[in-house]
Amino acid sequence: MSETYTFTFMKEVSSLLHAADGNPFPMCVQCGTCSGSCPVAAYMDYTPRQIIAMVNAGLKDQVMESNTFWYCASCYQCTVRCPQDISITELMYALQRYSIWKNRYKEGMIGPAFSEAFAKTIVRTGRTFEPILAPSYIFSFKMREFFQEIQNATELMLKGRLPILPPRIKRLDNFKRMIRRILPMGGAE
Amino acid sequence: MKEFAYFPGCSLEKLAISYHTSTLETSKKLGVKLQELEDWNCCGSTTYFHIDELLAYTLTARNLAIAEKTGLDVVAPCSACFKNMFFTAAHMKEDPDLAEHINFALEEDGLNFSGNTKVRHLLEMFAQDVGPDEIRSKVTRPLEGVKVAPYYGCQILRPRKDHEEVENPRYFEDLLSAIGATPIEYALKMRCCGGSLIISSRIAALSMVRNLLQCAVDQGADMIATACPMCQVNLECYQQSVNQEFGTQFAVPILYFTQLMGLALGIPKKKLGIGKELVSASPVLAAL
Amino acid sequence: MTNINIFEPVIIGFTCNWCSYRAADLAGTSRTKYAPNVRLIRLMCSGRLDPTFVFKALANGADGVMITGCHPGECHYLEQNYKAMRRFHLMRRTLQGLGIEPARVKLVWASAAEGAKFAHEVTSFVEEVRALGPLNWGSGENGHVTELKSTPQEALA
Amino acid sequence: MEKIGVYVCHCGTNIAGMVDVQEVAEWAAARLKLRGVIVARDYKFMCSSLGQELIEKDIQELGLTRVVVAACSPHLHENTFRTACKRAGLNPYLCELVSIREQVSWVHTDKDVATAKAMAVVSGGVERVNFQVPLEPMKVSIHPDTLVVGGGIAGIQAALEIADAGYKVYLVEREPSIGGHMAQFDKTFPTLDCAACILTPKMVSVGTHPNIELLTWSEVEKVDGYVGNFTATIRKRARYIKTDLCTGCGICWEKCPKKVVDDVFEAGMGTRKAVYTPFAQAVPKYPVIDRPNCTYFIKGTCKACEKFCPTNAIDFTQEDELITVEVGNIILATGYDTFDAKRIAQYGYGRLPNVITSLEFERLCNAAGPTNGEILLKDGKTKPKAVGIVHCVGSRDKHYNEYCSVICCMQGLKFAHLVHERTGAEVYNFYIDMRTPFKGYEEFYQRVLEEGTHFIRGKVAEVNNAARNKDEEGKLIVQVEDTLVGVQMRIPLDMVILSVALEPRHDSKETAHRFGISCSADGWFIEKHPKLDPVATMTEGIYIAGCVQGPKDIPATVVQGAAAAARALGKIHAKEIALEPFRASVDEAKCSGCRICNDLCPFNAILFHEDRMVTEINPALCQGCGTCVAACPAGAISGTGFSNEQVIAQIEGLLLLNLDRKVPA
Ligand SMILES: Cc1cc2nc3c(=O)[nH]c(=O)nc-3n(C[C@H](O)[C@H](O)[C@H](O)COP(=O)(O)OP(=O)(O)OC[C@H]3O[C@@H](n4cnc5c(N)ncnc54)[C@H](O)[C@@H]3O)c2cc1C
Ligand SMILES: Cc1cc2nc3c(=O)[nH]c(=O)nc-3n(C[C@H](O)[C@H](O)[C@H](O)COP(=O)(O)OP(=O)(O)OC[C@H]3O[C@@H](n4cnc5c(N)ncnc54)[C@H](O)[C@@H]3O)c2cc1C
Ligand code: SF4
Ligand code: SF4
Ligand code: SF4
Ligand code: SF4
Ligand code: SF4
Ligand code: SF4
Ligand code: SF4
Ligand code: SF4
Repeated sequence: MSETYTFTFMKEVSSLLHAADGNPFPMCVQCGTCSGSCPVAAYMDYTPRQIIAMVNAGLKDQVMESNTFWYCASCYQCTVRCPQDISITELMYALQRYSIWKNRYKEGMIGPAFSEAFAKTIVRTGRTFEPILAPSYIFSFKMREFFQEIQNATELMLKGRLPILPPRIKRLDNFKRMIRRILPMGGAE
Repeated sequence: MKEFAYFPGCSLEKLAISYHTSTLETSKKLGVKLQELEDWNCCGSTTYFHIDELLAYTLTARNLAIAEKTGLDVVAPCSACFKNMFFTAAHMKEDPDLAEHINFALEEDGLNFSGNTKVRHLLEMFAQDVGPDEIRSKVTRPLEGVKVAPYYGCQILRPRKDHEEVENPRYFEDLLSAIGATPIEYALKMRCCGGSLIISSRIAALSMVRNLLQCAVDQGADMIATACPMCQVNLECYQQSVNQEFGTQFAVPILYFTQLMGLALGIPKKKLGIGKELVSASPVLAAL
Repeated sequence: MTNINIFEPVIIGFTCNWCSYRAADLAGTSRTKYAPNVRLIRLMCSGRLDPTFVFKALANGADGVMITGCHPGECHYLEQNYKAMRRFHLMRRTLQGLGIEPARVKLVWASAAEGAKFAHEVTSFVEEVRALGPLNWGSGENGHVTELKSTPQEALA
Repeated sequence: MEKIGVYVCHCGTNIAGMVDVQEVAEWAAARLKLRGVIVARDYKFMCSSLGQELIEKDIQELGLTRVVVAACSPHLHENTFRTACKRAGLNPYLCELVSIREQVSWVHTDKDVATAKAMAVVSGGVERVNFQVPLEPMKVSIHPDTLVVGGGIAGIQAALEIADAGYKVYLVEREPSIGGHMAQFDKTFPTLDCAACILTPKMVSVGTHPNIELLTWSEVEKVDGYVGNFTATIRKRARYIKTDLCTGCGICWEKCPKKVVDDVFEAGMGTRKAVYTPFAQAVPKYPVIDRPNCTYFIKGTCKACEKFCPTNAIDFTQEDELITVEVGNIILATGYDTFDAKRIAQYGYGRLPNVITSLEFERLCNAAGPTNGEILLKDGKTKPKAVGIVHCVGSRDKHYNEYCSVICCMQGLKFAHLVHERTGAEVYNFYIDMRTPFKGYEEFYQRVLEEGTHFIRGKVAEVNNAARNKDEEGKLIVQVEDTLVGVQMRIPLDMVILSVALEPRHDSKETAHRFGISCSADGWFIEKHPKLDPVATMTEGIYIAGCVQGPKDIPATVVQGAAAAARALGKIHAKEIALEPFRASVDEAKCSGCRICNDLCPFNAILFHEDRMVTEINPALCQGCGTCVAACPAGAISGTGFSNEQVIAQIEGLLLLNLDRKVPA
């Protein structure tokens, strides 16, 4: 099968970056420093370098179908080492945002659901609260992982390290209006 | 006396309560005044960048603006919070358009951030602003013979590119030496622990935890000292899972560096939250 | 200059033969684009810059003057650019006295290797002067000069 | 009124593509008629012989008294058109070249705007040329001696070429011996000649050549003067050896009890004594005493060397000596430094013992090196079974040096071959791109491929010792993405060689400044023209050769050394040189004796006559910077070629168009 080069995807993605100028991923020389440094590379469908090449080549479907950017741990190891000064981590964030907005991600991914749940909590209360986060993603766990989580939670509870009620900030109204100046709230409200 | 604005971050409220209490105790002992920000909000950790970059900056900018009102530099004990604050401040300084947009939103809460507040991580604050000499002079119970692996993790250091020390910093080691402990040298001290992956890609995260524990234990560590609640939880809570997954036998206590400092400064264990950890540190500390 | 509505400032740039003129050459050979509002004069050294040149340029219709030379410590004539720097500060004070914004005169250091910097400085200076607006200073009788007054022979006499 | 001809060049499409050259010429003929323009033409290539003939013909037939050429930068073709004018009988300085290529067509994007600017530039040139006066170039004689600074292969080659041609050379070298980096190597790519075998004969020739005065352990401190007539002050550091008595027998360094780690020649891999020559074939053969490390100088006792020296050549009372030499030309060949691999902490250099640099490896496999040429691990006995060679360490990286260091791909291949041949170990080359241009290089790559070296395309991310399994225990682990497969690899190795970047000498900026030439932001010395004159500098009489100009291999270094010598010889043969007659002079009648100008000249060209209370400028010393001209409040100083009238006229010309436009329609 052959593909055609298109550059619209690359441009779409760069426009999602706060500073696309300072993050010139078309300048990537495919040296592989990022992927060599990445602690998660072994678990990714494509290495970060391959994702950059695919973005530059316009292979949108393959990129969206990959788990790579959801598996990125935001550790910035790639970013500080890239000889071309490309912020690969920021690109991964941009792909995550793109994926959520377009509602397109690899089947079975937990990352998107978790991110949304986490974000909704903050927007509602101003703070995070672990227990109410759990239900939104825990169903996608396999049985053993599920029990591991329950076990962890119980132990933490016994040590007094899990809160019972969600904390709230005081000026919540102002806070919500502040957020509305940044983005339309949509389903998060 | 040194004084800082203090942004504890969500985790320190409960999950990392011992980090919070030990921070307050050690600061008091060292004559550092920490003034908690009034009505701070969650900074969004890394997750918010997945949803909306601008919103992520705004959430952090709100805290920065509150800090700026105090006229003090702000310290954050959590590496993710620190990174968010550090770079939000930096980006807003570089990019007036971004600053304007964000300050427009902050108006709703009567706030404004002009970019003048300096952001420090708690570890930097103790290890660099207070300094090892000052700490050494206050130590009453040096942690002699305890071999501690200093764990920097990711976001204390990265993605700052402007200095070459991001690949081999030494200040955590210096701080441990100052309290009489023996810092061990191990290659993965700045390698990511996979904290943010435990939900989305569990097996990757577990293997990252395993590699870290393995490397520290191979180099003879009795325990690991962390400077971030995410790292602490990740390295500690998932040891069981790692052992199940890989057939290993890890039982490495993971303490906050502030707890170790507190011990050396003669603060009672209880006040430092020692005993709340899931992998008990008692066997190691008993030798003292 | 094609769009009548936008004010296009005219800038006279003084360059030093050894560094900034070469930086301009380098910008050219590297095809680095910059604002076309600047016209350059080659001097052997920034130290050659006589303040009357600047006043002459502004009087004859330039809206800004850019003075460029080697970085401090790198002057081809060892230290003459320091002298240019001192003169530059005096000149700005004089301009202020005459009621002209000192920001219409800019001093830039650019080495022979800094073609990109040169181009960037030109473009940003053009924007700065554009923001200040037209100067219209002393442009001869009834504000217009259509022919230079002195013929070469007159001037030499 | 002058009769001026204006010639607008198309430069193919270089100019004509962005500037309406015909319109410019027509405009000049019409609008500038009052200013003296009697003819204006455009032509495809002005610098071609036909273009030049066009000008010559107009001078002769129309009686032009001034010429303005609007074309490329004067730095390219000013001389061409001046010479053309001269051929036609016009004083060459009555020709003005204005740039509408570098300053207009190549940097702007709107044809109308560019055309208008070109017109302004032309009219500036016309006004300026009106005030130009005929000048005669200043003739100065060329001193036949040459100073060569730096005794690496570049300096050696240059010195020998000139000395063989029969002229005297002073060769100044900072270290105790000449030879430079090449002397440290075992074999040289691509032919694998033994470095010493090809270098030593040349070094010996330098040492014995009647025309070469070799000044090692010396440095140039100061340079005055100008082309043909430089005066250099050289510090000959105290050697504490009477060179007329010393036979180079070596007894002193054999007996000296003080061992010192040799960071220069042995790259820290070996030791030398406090009295030493860096290597056995050193030229000159006599040693130096390294004062800061000598026990006698530290504690006041020892003198073992003095006791045992059979010829009483040791002399602890020597002092540094300053000598001055007069030379006509100077060749700079001070070479390069290597990148400090500690700066890339993730490669473990300095922490992990078997991570070494390329220069250290050269010593390791040199038969005269610390292991007698055996490739061994740091324990001094184990042969490595697996060796990795990391490319681009500190090169091609925005954090360190953006440029490619040119030699290290080939050097990596050379190492692969040597490791293979001497240890039979598995060898891995980790590269981003294999760069093997030039004669015989790709063939060498083929040979190394045939030998079974592994080539992994990927920039190494890190080197550590954090074993994850049995195979990795006790090994260095290279973590890298094999980008051709798209998989992150961990490769356990015994030795890792870092191919460090070539960098400008740490003091290159000071050196450049001392000799009055410029260096790039990186620190490499800047050549006069990157393609057409890579050996000259902007300063007449000063040439550069070898790695001072930028990273290069030995063949290219030798070529440049020889080329620099040829340029100096050309000057020497000509015996004199014509200098631009741009000089300042004082009109004594106008000088008020205020003395404001007196301290302004860095070349001490300005002198004050107390008796007459007037200032005078010595034209031989004046370099024509014009600073005093600008400073004189009485307007008593003028500069030929850059008078106030000329510059003012040019300003008026440049702005003529604007004045026109201000006229209401
Ligand atoms: C590891 C390695 C392996 C290489 N292998 C090969 C190879 O196999 N084949 C090949 O073609 N090329 C090879 N090269 C490249 C080769 O080293 C250079 O091309 C060559 O040495 C350049 O010579 P040079 O004279 O310009 O500089 P240098 O060899 O650096 O000589 C400069 C000299 O100037 C002296 N000096 C410096 N500053 C001053 C001063 N201020 N005053 C007086 N003296 C001064 C220095 O002491 C030195 O003697 C290799 C390079 C490296 C790093
Ligand atoms: C497509 C292409 C693009 C290039 N672009 C660049 C570039 O952008 N930059 C760059 O640096 N280099 C470039 N080069 C390389 C550049 O062309 C050469 O480096 C350069 O031209 C070599 O010059 P030369 O004098 O050695 O050889 P040539 O240019 O080949 O000149 C040899 C001359 O000798 C004459 N001649 C041949 N045999 C005899 C004989 N028996 N008797 C008398 N005369 C004879 C020929 O007619 C010819 O005039 C390019 C090369 C190519 C092929
Ligand atoms: S490290 Fe940078 S240049 Fe290299 S492959 Fe990754 S993004 Fe591209
Ligand atoms: S930031 Fe993401 S892509 Fe980069 S190294 Fe870390 S996990 Fe890998
Ligand atoms: S004179 Fe200059 S601009 Fe004209 S053709 Fe020659 S190189 Fe090109
Ligand atoms: S100084 Fe004396 S002992 Fe040393 S090499 Fe010369 S002659 Fe021999
Ligand atoms: S006096 Fe100095 S050089 Fe001589 S033998 Fe003693 S230490 Fe060595
Ligand atoms: S020559 Fe090869 S190894 Fe050296 S910098 Fe260039 S590409 Fe890298
Ligand atoms: S500045 Fe002018 S007037 Fe004064 S001494 Fe010098 S030449 Fe004479
Ligand atoms: S023009 Fe410059 S070099 Fe000449 S005398 Fe004046 S100050 Fe000195």
